[in-house]
Amino acid sequence: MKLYEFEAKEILRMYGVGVPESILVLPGDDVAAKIKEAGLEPPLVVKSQVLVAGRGKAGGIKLVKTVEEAVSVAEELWKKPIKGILPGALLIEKAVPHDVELYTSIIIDRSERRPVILASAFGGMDIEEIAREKPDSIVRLYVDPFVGLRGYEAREVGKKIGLKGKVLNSYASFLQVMYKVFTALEAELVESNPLAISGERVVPLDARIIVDDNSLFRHRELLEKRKVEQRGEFTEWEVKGRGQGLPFVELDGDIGIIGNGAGLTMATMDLVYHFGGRPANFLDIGGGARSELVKKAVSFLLEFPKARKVFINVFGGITRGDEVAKGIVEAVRESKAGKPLVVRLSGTREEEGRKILEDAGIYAYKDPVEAVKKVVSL
Amino acid sequence: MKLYEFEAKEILRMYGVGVPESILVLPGDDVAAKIKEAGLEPPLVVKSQVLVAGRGKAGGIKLVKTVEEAVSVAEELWKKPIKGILPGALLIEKAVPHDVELYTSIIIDRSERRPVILASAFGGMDIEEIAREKPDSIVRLYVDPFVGLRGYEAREVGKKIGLKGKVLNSYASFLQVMYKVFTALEAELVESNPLAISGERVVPLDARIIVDDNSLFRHRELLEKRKVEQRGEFTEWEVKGRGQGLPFVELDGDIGIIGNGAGLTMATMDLVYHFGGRPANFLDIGGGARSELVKKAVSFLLEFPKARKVFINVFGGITRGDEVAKGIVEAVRESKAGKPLVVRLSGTREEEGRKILEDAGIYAYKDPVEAVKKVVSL
Amino acid sequence: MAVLVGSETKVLVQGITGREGSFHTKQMLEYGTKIVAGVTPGKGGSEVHGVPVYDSVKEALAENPGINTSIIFVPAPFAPDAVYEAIDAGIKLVVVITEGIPVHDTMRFVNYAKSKGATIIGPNCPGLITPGQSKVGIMPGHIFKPGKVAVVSRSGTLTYEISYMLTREGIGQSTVIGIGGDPIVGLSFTEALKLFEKDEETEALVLIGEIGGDMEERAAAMIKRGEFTKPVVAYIAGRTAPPEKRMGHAGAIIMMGAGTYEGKVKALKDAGVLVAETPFEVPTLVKKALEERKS
Amino acid sequence: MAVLVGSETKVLVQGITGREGSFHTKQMLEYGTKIVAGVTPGKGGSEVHGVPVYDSVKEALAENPGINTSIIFVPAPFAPDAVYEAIDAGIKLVVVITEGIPVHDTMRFVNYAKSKGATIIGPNCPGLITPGQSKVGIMPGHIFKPGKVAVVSRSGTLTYEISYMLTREGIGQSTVIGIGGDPIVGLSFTEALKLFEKDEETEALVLIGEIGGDMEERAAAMIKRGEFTKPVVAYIAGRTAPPEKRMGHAGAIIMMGAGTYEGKVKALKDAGVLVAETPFEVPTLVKKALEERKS
Repeated sequence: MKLYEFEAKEILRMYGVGVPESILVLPGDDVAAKIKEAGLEPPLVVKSQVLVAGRGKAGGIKLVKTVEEAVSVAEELWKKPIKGILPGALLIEKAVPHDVELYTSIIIDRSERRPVILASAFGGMDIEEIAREKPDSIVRLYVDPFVGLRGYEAREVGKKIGLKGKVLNSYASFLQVMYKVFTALEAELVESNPLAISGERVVPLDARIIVDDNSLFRHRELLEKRKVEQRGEFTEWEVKGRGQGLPFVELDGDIGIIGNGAGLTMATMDLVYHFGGRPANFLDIGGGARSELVKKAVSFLLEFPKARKVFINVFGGITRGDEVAKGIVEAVRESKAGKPLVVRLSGTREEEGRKILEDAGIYAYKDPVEAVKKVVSL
Repeated sequence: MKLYEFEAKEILRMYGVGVPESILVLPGDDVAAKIKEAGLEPPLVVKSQVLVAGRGKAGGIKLVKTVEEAVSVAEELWKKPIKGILPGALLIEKAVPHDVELYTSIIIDRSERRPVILASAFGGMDIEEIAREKPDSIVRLYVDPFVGLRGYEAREVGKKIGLKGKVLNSYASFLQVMYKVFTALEAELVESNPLAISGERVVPLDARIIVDDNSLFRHRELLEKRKVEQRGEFTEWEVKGRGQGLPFVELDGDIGIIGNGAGLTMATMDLVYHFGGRPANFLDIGGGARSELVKKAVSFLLEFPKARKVFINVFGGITRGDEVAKGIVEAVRESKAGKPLVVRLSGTREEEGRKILEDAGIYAYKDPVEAVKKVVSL
Repeated sequence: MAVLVGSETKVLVQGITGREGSFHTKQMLEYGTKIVAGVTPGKGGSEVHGVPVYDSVKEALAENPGINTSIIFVPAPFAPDAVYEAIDAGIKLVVVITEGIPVHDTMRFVNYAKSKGATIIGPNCPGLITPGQSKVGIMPGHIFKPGKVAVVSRSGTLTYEISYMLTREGIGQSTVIGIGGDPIVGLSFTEALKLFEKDEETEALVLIGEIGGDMEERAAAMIKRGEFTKPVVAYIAGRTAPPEKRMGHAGAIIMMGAGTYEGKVKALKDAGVLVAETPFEVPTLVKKALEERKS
Repeated sequence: MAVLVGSETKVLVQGITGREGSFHTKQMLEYGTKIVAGVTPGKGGSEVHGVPVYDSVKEALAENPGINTSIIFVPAPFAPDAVYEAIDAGIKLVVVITEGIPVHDTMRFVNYAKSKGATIIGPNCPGLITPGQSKVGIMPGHIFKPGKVAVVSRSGTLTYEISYMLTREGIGQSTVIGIGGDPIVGLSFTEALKLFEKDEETEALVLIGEIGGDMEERAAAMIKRGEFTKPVVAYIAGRTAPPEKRMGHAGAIIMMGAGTYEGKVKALKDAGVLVAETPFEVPTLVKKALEERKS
């Protein structure tokens, strides 16, 4: 779950970080009144709250010198899609005078199986850009997950990106808070970029947090407290899919794709491309799907307008062929879409599944290549 | 810092434990109205909120069958001192029907340097009593502080005290919450005794938490949220002393005692006893005391009415003789009590201190035995 | 004896009374796997398909001291505790089938396992099989056959797909390991390669990767350094997946510029690995590799 | 060379620029202790009494590789981090003077130190001294003299008191260790006894205990088992302290029925230890014990 900038900053504030003073503007709010009520003095920064990266370059962040300007910029940003997506809210905050912008993030390093801190004296750019343009500036520190980030280690990172004296201590404290948030929220990413040096303090001008979806059952408050409807990351149909618990990703083609297992589903997409087709989506029913889930997924694609035809590729392990077949048959029976459907079925309870499908007049391929060629040709 | 039962239960509730429904009654509250407002149905238990152990036996816990009875018992308990101390509040909670009472606590084992869980199927008694009467019933489990309490370990403890099936799982979950509280609050003790088995659930009928005073700087909320003034643990003069930051313990004799270091101060008390005197208190100025602290401590004892005379025994290490001497001289200069004062001074900056004292007309002994004999004889 | 599992493997099933645990216990027993005990807290004393059930791993081990492997079907919120229970009881191979375990939990138990000398396979994996000897996982047993080609894969169903093709082409497998699709797994490609390098029965290896992470790149580097000397055929899924979109529950998300399809394929090719364009080329390339090795 | 510290000891002072750190650096230097470096984050580059100050332990060690001991004067909220910094840099003896460290912190760093093979003295302790060679602590140096009697104590000022009496009676000390008054300390009585058992210069030992905990009882059991064979004289403070009242900041609180004065004295006497009724009997008993040993 990606958190909005304003949510991430609220969390940092809870942990004692001095984030810039700000107000959150929701659709329909009177911007001028809210600014005055909060006593926010220009210059201000008006920021589009979307969950896609590269917001600054796409014109989603504007510096304004007066309240009037803030109002007109807000009107403009409400209407301005960032990478195709409109903002869920606007954050208006006091501009922080500063000269230096740092980069700092904490992620999990998959190979080392430990949290790693990435820091650079060159903030404001993406980490990819920094890695390209100033690769030597990136300081890495691996953290022992049973021990946590030590104060002296945080100071070491700060020192290596060139900080000294009181700013160094301020940076080290901030980094320790970032680490606390990282573990408390079970985050995949905690990032501040740019992180400004303002006088003797460090101030996060931006903040990003991605919480591990698998851990959300322990962090219900994040969903419950959400003031803004989930958008700015997903398309209309992706939001619909997620609402039904389907990990559905929309793509540009016309062949609806269902697979079991992310690897097989991706390989199916690759194969469709290989034979000249274009997938309309990615939809992985995972391991051990029961007929209800299969039915839900098939019905969803039968409704999904971009998918002119639907391809189902299942190789059963923990997933059983009979459950898959039952789900398909029920979905088709209840649908009025009349879209062409190609099924390929192998593995656990393959024969039972094949029988169920054939009884309902649906042919099930054994060979995926044949099946893919068929669906592309339709 | 000892927490009141109601505070401990509030914390357990925050962590998801089903504690008995209850209301807190403060001085001046209308008990009947509060019970009705909360919709609490008798039978109820009215419990004196004091911070001393052995409250049940001292008559501080009463079962009542009607609201009227609750009102009259409350009136009685307000006036009933428990081990010399009046309650800070009353807790009135729904009686929980149960047959079995367990004992469970978590403390730090000093020798093993790890948290240890103590559990017994025989609750309701003190752990000392259990240790005396049912020593074999006590189950001990040491916890690795870097790893925490595992679920399977919690189940193992429950199984060893004879629990099975759903009660076992309920007990294991409760024990894991206790451990979470233990670490989150940096507690010295988390205890539930009795912990009742009610149907398939375990319900803490009582709960005690002692938070490490040294960690309170990280747990200010405990002090800030406290609804009840600190009493029920300390005498009037102990509260005064603590208010001034002095670790003052009141005793029964007439010789006021100040020492530096708990060991030396206790040894001084022991020596006073040995030579036939009786200490009026324990007051340790600790290591590295500066003159302001010494002055505060001496002034405090000069005012403390039980102390007919005052004995100061300092052997300087990190504490410096000159600082001690300055503090004594200033305290005596400003005091009108005119109590006899005996000082013994050795160690770091002994000569400088001795000189300051002698300039003010105060003799400083070198030999503590001589000094003790002197103060006892006065 | 191939790697990690074989005829000596004696298995404990944690979460044996659940739907998946019970179903796959039956499947594994039918395959010939030696399943000697199961654990479900609170259900001790019962039986599942003739396998005795205990309340705790300690009790299961006390009665069945030969247990050397555990397979875990416990739901995600409780799975980490089951892993710790297995490791603390001294079991040295723990196969975690469970999907949806929080990554911070996995990070901790994988590090803990390493400190105790235990190997974790998974989580979110199909398990592993040494065909004809022991299946400790949820893969359909009939699609494998004993042989000399190792398969190591991040994807469950793709493993089946490709192994089945190998089998149909007459190419048997030494050991097939589904290492799991989560961002952090207990056994990485490089660690698996180390095991197969030492295994005399393995003559070639099929590596099935995905976009995201840098496990394939690390395996490529290891091969390039000459630390894995047998022929390798690779297939990488996700060539056509858009960047920064997460594909299902998988670890397949391309972040921070690392882990692209192109990057992985380049690294593997540079190390001399034969890279298949589609899964269906794999058997052909394996045959080619084995022939080259012989000549 | 007595135990733990001696003429080879090279000391780093963490928190050297603070009031206590600076004062006791001077005192230790005057005693002859080899203090080679100090650390205060943010104050690197300065000097305290001629000792160079660094920003981090790592930097101090890079410039002064001979450092083998650290003494910590850092305030309680930051002291644990200073301990970890010292241990992680490879220092094997860390003396923690700081008072008021939360006990959960101490529990963790003491366990961590053990796992890394480092010894912690303290916290909340006066440090340790091998008279005439090295003083790593805050005790007044002039009250000690070199000799053959070890002193190990939970109480700072009582240590001074009793050592000074020994000195005045002509009984010198091998090494004097104030192990600290907190509920959890890095070096326990039994661990200290193990060190002194092996030390050839030590002929007898004075143990200064307090009510609370069971460290004295454990030392008694060890002596009874014959694992410490030299004569022991003990004094236990707190005979007249009321139970369940906490005496100052000390670990002296009698809880759960363990750690009473009577229990400790009985255990020690049962083990053949001479127990002094007041601190002032200690020198007499030590003389007696040494004479008995000779005969």
